[in-house]
Amino acid sequence: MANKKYSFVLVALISVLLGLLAGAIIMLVSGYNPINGYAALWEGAFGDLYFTGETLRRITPLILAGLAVGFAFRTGLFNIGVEGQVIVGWLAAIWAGTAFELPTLIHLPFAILVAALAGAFWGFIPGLLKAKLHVHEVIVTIMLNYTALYIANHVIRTLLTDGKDSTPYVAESASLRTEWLTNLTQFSSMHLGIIIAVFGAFVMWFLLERTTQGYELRSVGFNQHASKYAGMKVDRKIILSMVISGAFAGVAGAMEGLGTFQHMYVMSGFTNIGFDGIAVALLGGNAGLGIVFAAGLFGTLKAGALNMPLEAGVPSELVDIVIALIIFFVAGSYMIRWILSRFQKEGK
Amino acid sequence: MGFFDILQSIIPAAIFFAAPLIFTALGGVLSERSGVINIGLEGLMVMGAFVGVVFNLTFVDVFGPELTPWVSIFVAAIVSALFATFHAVASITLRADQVVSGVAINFLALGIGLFLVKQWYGKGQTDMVSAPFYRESIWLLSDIPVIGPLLFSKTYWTSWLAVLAAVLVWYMLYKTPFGLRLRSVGEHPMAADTNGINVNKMRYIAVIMSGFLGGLGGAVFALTISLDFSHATISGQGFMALAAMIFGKWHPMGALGAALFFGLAQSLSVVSGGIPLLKEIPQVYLLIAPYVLTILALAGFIGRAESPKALGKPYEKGSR
Amino acid sequence: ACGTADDEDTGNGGDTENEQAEGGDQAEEGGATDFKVGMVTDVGGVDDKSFNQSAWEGLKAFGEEQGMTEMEGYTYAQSESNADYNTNLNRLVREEYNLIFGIGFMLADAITQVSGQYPDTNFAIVDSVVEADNVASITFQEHVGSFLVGVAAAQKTQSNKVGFIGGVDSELINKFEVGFRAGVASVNPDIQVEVQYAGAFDKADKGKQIASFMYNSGIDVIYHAAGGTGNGVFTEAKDLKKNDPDGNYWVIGVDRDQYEEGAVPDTDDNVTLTSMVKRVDVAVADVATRAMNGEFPGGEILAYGLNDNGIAVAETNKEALTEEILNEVNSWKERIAAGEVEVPQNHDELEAYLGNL
Amino acid sequence: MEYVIEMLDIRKEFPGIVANDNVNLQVKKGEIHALLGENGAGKSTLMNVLFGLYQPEKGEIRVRGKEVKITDPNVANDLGIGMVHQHFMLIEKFTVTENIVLGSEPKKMGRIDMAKAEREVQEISERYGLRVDPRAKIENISVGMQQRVEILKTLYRGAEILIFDEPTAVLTPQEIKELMEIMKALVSEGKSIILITHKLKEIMEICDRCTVIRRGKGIDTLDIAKTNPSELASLMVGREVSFTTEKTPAAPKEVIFSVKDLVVKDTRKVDMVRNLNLEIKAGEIVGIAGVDGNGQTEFIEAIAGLREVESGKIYLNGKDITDLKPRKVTESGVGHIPQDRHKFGLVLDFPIGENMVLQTYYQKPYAKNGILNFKEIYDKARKLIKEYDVRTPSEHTLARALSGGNQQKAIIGREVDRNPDLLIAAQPTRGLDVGAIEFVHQKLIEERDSGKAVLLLSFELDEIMNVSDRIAVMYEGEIVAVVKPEETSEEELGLLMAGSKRQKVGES
Ligand SMILES: Nc1ncnc2c1ncn2[C@@H]1O[C@H](COP(=O)(O)OP(=O)(O)OP(=O)(O)O)[C@@H](O)[C@H]1O
Ligand SMILES: Nc1ncnc2c1ncn2[C@@H]1O[C@H](COP(=O)(O)OP(=O)(O)OP(=O)(O)O)[C@@H](O)[C@H]1O
Ligand SMILES: [Mg+2]
Ligand SMILES: [Mg+2]
Repeated sequence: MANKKYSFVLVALISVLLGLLAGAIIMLVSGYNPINGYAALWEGAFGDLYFTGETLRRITPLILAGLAVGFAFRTGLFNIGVEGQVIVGWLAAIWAGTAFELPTLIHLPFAILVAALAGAFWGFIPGLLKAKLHVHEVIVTIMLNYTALYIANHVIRTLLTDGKDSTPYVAESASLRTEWLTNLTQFSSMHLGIIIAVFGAFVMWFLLERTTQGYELRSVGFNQHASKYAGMKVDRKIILSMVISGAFAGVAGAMEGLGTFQHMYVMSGFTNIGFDGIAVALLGGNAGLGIVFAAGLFGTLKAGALNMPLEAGVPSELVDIVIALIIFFVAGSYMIRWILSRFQKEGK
Repeated sequence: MGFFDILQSIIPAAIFFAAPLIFTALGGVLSERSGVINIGLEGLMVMGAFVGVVFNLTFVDVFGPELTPWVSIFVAAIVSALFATFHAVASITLRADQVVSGVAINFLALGIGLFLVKQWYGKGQTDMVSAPFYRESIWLLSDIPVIGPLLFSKTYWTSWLAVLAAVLVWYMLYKTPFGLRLRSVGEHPMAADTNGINVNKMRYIAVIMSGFLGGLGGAVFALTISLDFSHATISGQGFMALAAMIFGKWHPMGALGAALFFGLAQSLSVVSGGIPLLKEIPQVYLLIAPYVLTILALAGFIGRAESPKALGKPYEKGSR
Repeated sequence: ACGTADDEDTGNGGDTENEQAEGGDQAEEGGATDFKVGMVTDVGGVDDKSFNQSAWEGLKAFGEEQGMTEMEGYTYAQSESNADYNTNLNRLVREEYNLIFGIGFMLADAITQVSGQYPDTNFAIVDSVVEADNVASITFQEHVGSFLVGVAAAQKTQSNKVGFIGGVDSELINKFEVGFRAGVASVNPDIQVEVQYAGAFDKADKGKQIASFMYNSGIDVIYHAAGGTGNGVFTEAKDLKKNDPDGNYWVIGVDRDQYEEGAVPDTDDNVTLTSMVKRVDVAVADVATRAMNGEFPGGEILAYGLNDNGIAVAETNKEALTEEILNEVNSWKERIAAGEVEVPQNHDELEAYLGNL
Repeated sequence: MEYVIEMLDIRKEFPGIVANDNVNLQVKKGEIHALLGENGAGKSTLMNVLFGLYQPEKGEIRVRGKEVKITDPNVANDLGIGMVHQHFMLIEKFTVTENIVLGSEPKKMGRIDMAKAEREVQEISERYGLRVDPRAKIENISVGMQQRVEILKTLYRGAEILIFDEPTAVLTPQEIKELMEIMKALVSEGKSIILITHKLKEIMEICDRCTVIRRGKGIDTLDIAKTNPSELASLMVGREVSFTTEKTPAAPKEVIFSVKDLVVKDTRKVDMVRNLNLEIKAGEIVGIAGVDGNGQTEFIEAIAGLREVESGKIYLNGKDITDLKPRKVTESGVGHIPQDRHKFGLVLDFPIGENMVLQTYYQKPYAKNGILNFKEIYDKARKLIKEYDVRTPSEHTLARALSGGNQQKAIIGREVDRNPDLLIAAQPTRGLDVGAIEFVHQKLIEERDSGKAVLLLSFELDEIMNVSDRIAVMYEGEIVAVVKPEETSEEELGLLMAGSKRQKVGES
């Protein structure tokens, strides 16, 4: 067991290194200095407390979106709709955060809960259609992404504001920002959400691995017939899975609404949090802890990438290429495993 | 506006909208019928659009305005086919999770495309091509009453190429030995293997062909609709193509129909926006209409779609 | 962007040294060598052919004029998502840029925050208003420009039907729509204006569909304020024009002079009637110069318009934009300048305006 | 004597297990050579090596005296080796013809010449007496029919050496008889056959020689003429095996389970169970005999709550359990060893330990307040694994990795251990070796003796006759007769199963 985990970490590390190496080669070939490039990347991600804070803030919703995708995956469902669920979660969080005046201890959890519920509802629709009418969740969730985007924009302009492009800020009592974190990280927009996200990963692990519900969800994911034979309500589990997945996504939206941005605005396109969540979930092996690490890697690269054009003149698209290559290497880790096993054999 | 005028607004617009989706969805059908999930369709389209535009801009003087767009989409398709080998190697040879590999394809295509555009043009998007496709009337067919003007006058040859491609893919999948083998590999690879079919080879071919078609889709989009390449050129069409493929139950004709359905829904919503009666309806309803319509259609009468049985499972000889 | 920019810099480096010194004398705080100016793009990036690009051109022109080096004296930080604004602004603050532009209304909130945190740094926001002493708000009278192209459209249309295609239905784009409609109605209240929003700035296919529908229903001039979605509008117009060289298929471009986009290849035709040009470059260079000279307009709302060349109606397509149309446009321009006409900025004002016609 | 096949010193390892440990197998031309061994002994593995699906770590293969490297099934096909796999290699959505010609399709101008293909299939099928409908889809034909398709596949490719991996496990007695005839015909044409089966009777009947392997090692090769079933069985298991199930006469008590006028439809809305009536008393085993497809599956699924009841009633302990949800049925005291163990019986991707609580995971002590207690679960699993002799590297091993026999033992352990009042055992010994069969039968009888009602469904008349206390013959959805095993014969049962009695009723 321990050996297995150790080798997984090793494989992941080698993949990342190979990806970075490939990136370095591309930089060299295109006439950039890879050392400067990566130095700038590191600087941009963890250069000082401010950037560290920003990076952590960026990782936060990625973790939750990854959990959302991963959770559905574990139940045999492909939720491409996390993007839309993030949007409705964000919207709901803003509504809850602006429309009420409550003490922090109630307001903040309430706003997050509302976001989770909104995301859950957005997951419920494809879940229901899948369970009852066998409609493929991939199409429904793709369609619901667009629907969420347009409805959110509409709601912002008509219900939350009077024709404005952005909503008021959420009440202090519903904000995830805290003065000490802001000060500690030199005014970064880091907020308490990272704790929620990591806790979310724990929740996912616990739910799936330690509870009877999780047992049922996993069972349904693997074999619906046997699950039915064992007396599980397969339909309900499918819906439940999408609902929980959507709730994670909704909370990811709350992170943006109550933490990073503190408000919402008319969006001209997707946040991409949901789509990045797919990569994060799969990189993390659809498991809580793995997703936390994958989101960490992903967020770090994305954050650092912004600094590359500025300090090393390297186009930030290069980082997209590096990320893609790392994903390939992790995904194709079969090859790395194979090579490793060769080494181990020879070592014996 | 008379009824016929409305049709005239809806149908041709639906068709040109659908054409790129048709090509790409057909690519998806081939890949997934062979058992390889392809959510990298978006990336394949990006690659196609990028190559199509860049080639067009670079070689317009060589090939002239008539030929250039054709050569461009062909080259784009070839390059995307090569690009798809990434997905093939990862998901077939290296037995990577096929969804992960597809996601990587999406990132990679956009990364490469934008990176090179910056390198070559010094800016984030290309110029507009000067040799795009133009609408043309198809001889004879455009003279047929009613359907002539709707379908065959002022239409893109590429749209009809898309329809032709659907027929060809259908023929290939369902009438030829190659198609039978390709489908067998997606249903029960071990059975295919015991019948002497090289499972991985078939899958490679299928994924590469899906790259070809996806690239064609992207290039046709770029050369009939956007005319340039930037980060925003392909924004979700690949996922719509994926949806069309599933909507069409992994069948070439189904994919064709689904893509046309999307085009129709979209152009209906556009036309509805121009109908005085509907003016009072908030924009948002028209914006979401195509998507909601799709969901309703699926729930209402399309029903269950069965994916190829071995979809998503790498083939390992003798695994149980 | 980087490759070419570097080349230019080294080319210019030598002979601009003097100018730099001269500029330095005028600067209040330290020499010009100390003055650093940067900008943060919105998600469009510096090469969006639109205001990000325009802003960068303005900044570059300013920097080159002052003999600065890119990435040292002047620079930009590109944002890939809305979550990047804050980080990028901070990045520039930390590198001790004296003046930082936020390009686009989407950066308003980030500027609000960061300007509060760093009262010693000067900021400028384009296309929005941020109330703070160290922030200059750069706005444009898009409604006025749109009004004028509306006049041109009204003059040009033969079918008495024109169209407007917006990107995302939002305050800013509404300003374009409203101005345009007011302009059209001012010339002839009987002209129908068909308005559609695509819901996105990156859906060329939908733009093309809308344009196809509009032209098909007899509309002959379309004004777009839809970014990449507008690409589809040009494509459709050129396509129709190619098939029917005598037909009327006009597009009015936005932000920059989109004359090039309108050229129908292999013919002499061009479907771009005119463009509503928004000189972000002029505004950026202006504010940068003023800041360098110690006259930073902190706390002010600068509304660039016709007078300061902040807004213009492109006249590149001489053939289409005839003398007659141009005269009409100019006469309205004068009336606006003279305060005879108050161009509406939002739907409520439009209602009132149309009621008074 | 010339050997057509020689496998020498073959070694094949899987992670954690040596499936073939230097095994030898020599097959003569024109013989039927049996390969015998317990579940998991490595028979299928050895044959998959011969067919090119697995590459051996070590060893040599000679075909007709020439050393060959069989790198993939194509090579095997070219060498004239054909294999009918234990788990059918058929594509359900394809037609019979498509499955047969796949890979070597007749062509006409680039397209498949389907007419010619169908003709050819028809021809071979007539020549060997393997009746099939060339145009039927696999998913719509019976298992016996599917097996014929498998055989046709090899013949279509001109195979001279045929491997049959447990072909009879899924066939009805009638079908088995037919298959034997077919095999004899094939051998008389000069073809050679390797036959894997757990049924010693079959080996004695048609095989010439037999190779026995035990736990991956080759034990011996014997002439069938010079041996007997018990020698074979003890060679294979490594101890004495008794063939007739030891049991005391039943002592039935009150009626525990009864079915009244049950009607059940299948998915196509055809009546499969028609007015079925049956009673089972505490302390007796009732065997359901019948030809596959006479509503047995639907009947059992209806009891288990997996299929809707059209009309009629099902009672357990006097309580109406008609149309209860599966969970409620289970909780009312029904244990169910499902016919299709991969589809219903196990979650193959769960560890065997978690599979052991598939019905009880939510109950104490395995869970409390919705939280699982893995210590209890795995303690239980270990206990059952030991008690039921499930051979697995550990309780954490995925169920998928276990051999079929061991999977079956795990299911039986799980279901019996719940101590149900009614135990439904649907084909509980399908594919199991004689040792395992003996074990399963013993368990069923123990259940009976502890006062439980047992419903046994089997297509094996031997099993029905040996284990049941009463036999209910099912034909076209009805129980057409209930007989006692000691008062009937296989012949009579055969007649009843064929519906001849019903015809008599109809005539009179
Ligand atoms: N692909 C595989 N991966 C891992 N282990 C395997 C694999 N195939 C077989 N085994 C293991 O190898 C051993 C031999 O299996 P095999 O299928 O050859 O047995 P068998 O003799 O055919 O048994 P049965 O009578 O049940 O069919 C078993 O322990 C089995 O679990
Ligand atoms: N899910 C199933 N559906 C129908 N028939 C099955 C199923 N599982 C097994 N069988 C049949 O039962 C017989 C015995 O299969 P068994 O499960 O012992 O084989 P296995 O899983 O390959 O294990 P091994 O060969 O390792 O013992 C086979 O002939 C097979 O066709
Ligand atoms: Mg076997
Ligand atoms: Mg077995």
